Amino acid sequence: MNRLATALGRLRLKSPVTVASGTFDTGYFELFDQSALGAYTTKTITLAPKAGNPPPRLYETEAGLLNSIGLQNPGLKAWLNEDLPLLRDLLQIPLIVSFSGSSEDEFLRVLDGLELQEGIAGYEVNVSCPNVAKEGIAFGADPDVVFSLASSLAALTRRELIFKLSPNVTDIAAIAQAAEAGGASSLALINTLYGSAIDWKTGRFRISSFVCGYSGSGIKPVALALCHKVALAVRIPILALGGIHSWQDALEFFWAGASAIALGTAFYSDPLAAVKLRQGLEDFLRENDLSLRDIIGKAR
Amino acid sequence: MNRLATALGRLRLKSPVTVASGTFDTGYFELFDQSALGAYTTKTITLAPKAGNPPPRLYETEAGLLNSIGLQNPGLKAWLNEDLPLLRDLLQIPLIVSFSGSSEDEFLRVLDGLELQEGIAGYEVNVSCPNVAKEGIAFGADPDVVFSLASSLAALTRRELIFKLSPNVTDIAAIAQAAEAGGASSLALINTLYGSAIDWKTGRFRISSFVCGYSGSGIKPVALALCHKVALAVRIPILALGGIHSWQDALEFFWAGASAIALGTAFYSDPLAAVKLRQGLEDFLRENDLSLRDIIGKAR
Amino acid sequence: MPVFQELPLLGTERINRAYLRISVMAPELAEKCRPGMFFELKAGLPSQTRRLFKPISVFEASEGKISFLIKVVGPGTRALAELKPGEPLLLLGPLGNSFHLVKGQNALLVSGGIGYPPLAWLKRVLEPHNRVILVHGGSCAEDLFPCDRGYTLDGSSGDRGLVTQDIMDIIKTENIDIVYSCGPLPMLKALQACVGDLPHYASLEAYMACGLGACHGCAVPVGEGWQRVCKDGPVFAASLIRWEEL
Amino acid sequence: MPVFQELPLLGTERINRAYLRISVMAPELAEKCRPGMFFELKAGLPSQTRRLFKPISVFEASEGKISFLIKVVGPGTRALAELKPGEPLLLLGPLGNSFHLVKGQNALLVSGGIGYPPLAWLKRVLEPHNRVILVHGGSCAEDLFPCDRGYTLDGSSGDRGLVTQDIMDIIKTENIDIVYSCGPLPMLKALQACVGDLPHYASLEAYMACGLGACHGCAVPVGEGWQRVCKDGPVFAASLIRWEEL
Ligand SMILES: Cc1cc2nc3c(=O)[nH]c(=O)nc-3n(C[C@H](O)[C@H](O)[C@H](O)COP(=O)(O)OP(=O)(O)OC[C@H]3O[C@@H](n4cnc5c(N)ncnc54)[C@H](O)[C@@H]3O)c2cc1C
Ligand SMILES: Cc1cc2nc3c(=O)[nH]c(=O)nc-3n(C[C@H](O)[C@H](O)[C@H](O)COP(=O)(O)OP(=O)(O)OC[C@H]3O[C@@H](n4cnc5c(N)ncnc54)[C@H](O)[C@@H]3O)c2cc1C
Ligand SMILES: Cc1cc2nc3c(=O)[nH]c(=O)nc-3n(C[C@H](O)[C@H](O)[C@H](O)COP(=O)(O)O)c2cc1C
Ligand SMILES: Cc1cc2nc3c(=O)[nH]c(=O)nc-3n(C[C@H](O)[C@H](O)[C@H](O)COP(=O)(O)O)c2cc1C
Ligand code: FES
Ligand code: FES
Repeated sequence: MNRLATALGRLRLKSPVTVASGTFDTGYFELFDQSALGAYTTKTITLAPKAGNPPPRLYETEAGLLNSIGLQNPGLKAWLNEDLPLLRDLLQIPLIVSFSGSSEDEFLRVLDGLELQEGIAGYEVNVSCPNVAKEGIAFGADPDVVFSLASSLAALTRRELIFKLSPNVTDIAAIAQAAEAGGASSLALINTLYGSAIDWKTGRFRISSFVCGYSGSGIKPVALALCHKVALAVRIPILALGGIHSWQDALEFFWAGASAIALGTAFYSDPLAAVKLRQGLEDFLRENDLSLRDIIGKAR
Repeated sequence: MNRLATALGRLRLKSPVTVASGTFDTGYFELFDQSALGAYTTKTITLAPKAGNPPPRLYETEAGLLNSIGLQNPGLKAWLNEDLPLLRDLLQIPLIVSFSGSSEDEFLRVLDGLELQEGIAGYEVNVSCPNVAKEGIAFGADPDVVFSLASSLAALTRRELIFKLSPNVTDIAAIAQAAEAGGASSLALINTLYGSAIDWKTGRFRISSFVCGYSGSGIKPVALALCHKVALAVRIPILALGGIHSWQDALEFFWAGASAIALGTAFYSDPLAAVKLRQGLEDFLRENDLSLRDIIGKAR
Repeated sequence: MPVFQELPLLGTERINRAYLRISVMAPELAEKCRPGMFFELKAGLPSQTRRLFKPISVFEASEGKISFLIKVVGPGTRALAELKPGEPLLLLGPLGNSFHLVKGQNALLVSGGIGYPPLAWLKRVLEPHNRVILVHGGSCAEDLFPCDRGYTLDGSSGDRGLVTQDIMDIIKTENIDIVYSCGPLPMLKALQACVGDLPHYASLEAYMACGLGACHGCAVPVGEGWQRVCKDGPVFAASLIRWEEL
Repeated sequence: MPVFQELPLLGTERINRAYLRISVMAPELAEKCRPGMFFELKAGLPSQTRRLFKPISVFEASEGKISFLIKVVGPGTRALAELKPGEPLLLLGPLGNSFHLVKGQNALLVSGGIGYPPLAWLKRVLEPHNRVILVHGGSCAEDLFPCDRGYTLDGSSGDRGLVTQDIMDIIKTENIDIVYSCGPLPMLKALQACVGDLPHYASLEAYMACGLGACHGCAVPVGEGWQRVCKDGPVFAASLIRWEEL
């Protein structure tokens, strides 16, 4: 019996541990076996290539990480031709492709391109990246826009359709409900919070863009609160992330209503975080004779 | 020359260091002299007494503090009769009264009552407390409501009128502009972020209310980003807070555009945080032959 | 009036496995301590810079020395256990009220877990003028400390069971006039149910931030509204506590 | 192929005031190291549990031992300085590419600040087959290490001034064929301006998170887009770097 088995909508996962878009690549499989993971999520891709933001792009704060990568990616075409074949060869776990766009049309064209390819199990629709002027947050903050986008995308695919939400909104539950109503089959949350850091000696911003994305342990309480809020508001499953490092962290999110979790910043303080988390979770469940589904959403 | 002199609208402050509403009371003056502070801000009061939320009300996370006090306060009448006289006797620094309400009318009635009293230098209008069902956030999230409230309050007072904003909104700059347009003479930000914690063993929420307020060092990057955003959007001064502990932290906020700062959670890890912060700031400015106004808003 | 000080740790001693006893030399502070009072403590280590102080009862204050008996349960108490003699201990206190002292009475002291330290000291203070019985309970032998009657959940030491199970008997046979207690809420609740109309002073626990009455974080249902454990307590007349809300 | 390991610290040695030299015994890893490569390092201390690894160049890898020369500048490097022999050092590596090695040439090595370690090792590797001159600069005597010509900003040791000030001369008089460099960006930029068309390999610095090429956080303007210092570098042909954007 696999106590760790879970599902994200149409996607059955052997492990509830996945990776946060943009934080991970297959290089880590030189350090641990991919079977620790339930799925592999790519960095966000866009229709046209994106150069990304100028350096410096990273800064470590007291309790987390600031980044401003700016969605650097080779664009759909290069990704399909260069990256996808390699991933298809390498992966024995479901492949989830994260993508974004600056208009509904752009999202649809990316999806069209991806639908023609085999070996993709699902999509993570990034309507929440805070780094880019036109993309992402403009979409993620308006329930009507999210509903419309979800409807259009859902009509075109039978693959798992995850909407990834931003925490930087007044009412994340309303956005979540709009995505669900439109046809998203699961939700990922949260993307990074707004964050910034300044060199107190000189007044220089630590990162080239003033406002960047904040991730890591400092955002865990926020991610957990929003996970619980959304869990109360929708019926579709939640892929929770934001500051998760340990199996104890993961348990908090399962209690709060998550069906699976993802690690991002955690890899940078422990490259084996996913393996340890999976093992710790399995041990906990075995010792208490529980399955994951016994605790999902059972916080009180 | 006082390098630390600053102003919040109509209020001249000898020290830019103040205290976060609800976190501090005069008991601390048994530990340090009030002259370290530029002003004293009360816990938020409301028209009617409020019992507050059931225990447990606090939980320490990896990088901050969760609280759900629920605006416990004795109500305007008892506060005027019991607390205000004591504060008037004790304080040699400006007194700022924080208040909230569940309707515009309630805010106005509290202001009316306070306007009749001497010894009050300014108001902090709390439209941002996330703990209470009806109060606070309902107001803080809607620019139109904030504009209307600010206009009504500004018409009734010549005292410093600070609007305290919530970070849990899509566009804090729009709310800030609404407060400014209505007549707020300065802004305080940020109040607590949404946060939560769960006992991973049992699934019990660590605090009686599921979603509570998250403060402390983990929220500093968010507070700084929002301070900078708002500084670019308004002309009125900013009182910055959120995770500030050290004088280096404070400097980051001055560079980002704050005219003064407040300490809250910092007192719970160092009761002398305000004294040390003020001293560190003064030393830094003297060594670099700078005044506070030379750096406010000069981040680049 | 509480004081904030940084003092070198005098000594540290492991007791059983999960407990430690630490002490500082502080004659002026020691003078002000009474049984029931507590300090907000923090280890002066870099890892604790941004962390909260933790409330810890005075276990003994005599001959200028203050000592604490601490159970290691989380990051704050773990850091206290790591502190070596000579390293700085940060203290804010003494805080809170203290137990009402009586004379010529039969006093029953009931403690559970880390509720032991204040009652152990109270016992020594009451003993010259009263007949005192201290019963103490824990989950296993590790949690037991010198007392007149000990209980453990697993029966590994003392009697097996709850510290409250024989209270009715003891009150009757020992002719108890007054009860003092400190321990986890369920224990105190069960105790109050046994105690009936006897005077009963209970020391309550609560998660704390400021320790000074400023933050209202440590509220407990006492009297008509909420009282702060740090400032209005930690000792409350049990009859005023709204037990049903705990 | 990088490896992730936890190894007991072999030794630690303070050098000047702000630097330390640490080493581990790791024969298999040492085999794989080449001058220019680096490791992501972290002290295995509780305070570092949630913190990032920090990129540190290999200072020497020989006889199964790998050593690092580290300047203490912030929390990560401070924790490395606190680590005692026998305590765990976490290593991810070796990472990155290495300097292109030549034979029978006059090589000029220019380092600034913490750019010294990889060039010091490169010097020892090149010397049997080339004529090698290492010039090194820092802000004060503290920052100077054994080299052929040293510069300090305050003149407290070596020549007063910038490490780049005499480069034109040196290139001419010493008949330099190839330049290698590592140091802060302004220094590298000034150097490239002097070097002209000579082959020049520069090792760049960048703030890093993953160290494996996954996060794109360490991007620098090289070639047409951005290259990752951790995976595509840290050594780049200087002619391909878009210096004006740095
Ligand atoms: C007035 C008072 C006197 C006390 N005296 C002593 C004493 O003499 N010796 C002693 O060992 N302990 C005493 N305690 C309890 C002690 O304060 C907690 O064990 C300590 O705060 C735990 O801190 P931590 O950082 O190690 O663990 P945390 O991470 O803060 O908590 C670990 C676990 O303990 C629970 N917990 C934490 N603090 C409290 C609390 N105050 N009440 C109830 N549960 C809590 C948490 O919910 C969590 O499950 C006293 C508490 C109070 C209020
Ligand atoms: C490939 C490579 C090799 C390196 N080799 C060495 C070495 O052999 N010895 C050595 O002492 N240092 C080396 N460094 C630099 C070292 O990585 C940083 O000093 C270290 O990351 C600082 O970490 P911290 O936590 O102590 O300070 P932080 O808090 O991270 O930073 C302190 C200050 O240093 C700046 N800083 C931090 N990291 C970098 C960086 N990577 N590049 C530029 N500025 C930075 C920050 O902006 C800040 O002002 C190397 C860096 C790279 C990229
Ligand atoms: C370096 C970095 C790059 C990221 N890139 C992306 C991205 O391309 N697309 C996306 O949806 N989220 C991106 N994120 C956000 C993460 O997927 C994740 O939502 C966030 O970091 C919170 O999780 P964590 O605290 O576990 O890292 C990125 C985060 C980091 C730190
Ligand atoms: C225990 C506690 C009580 C608080 N009560 C209030 C309050 O009554 N009114 C208010 O406007 N903010 C209240 N706050 C929010 C603080 O004023 C402040 O905005 C927030 O804590 C962020 O600052 P900090 O990280 O420095 O604590 C409270 C915060 C805490 C921790
Ligand atoms: S702990 Fe702050 S009021 Fe008691
Ligand atoms: S540090 Fe992550 S790509 Fe280089």
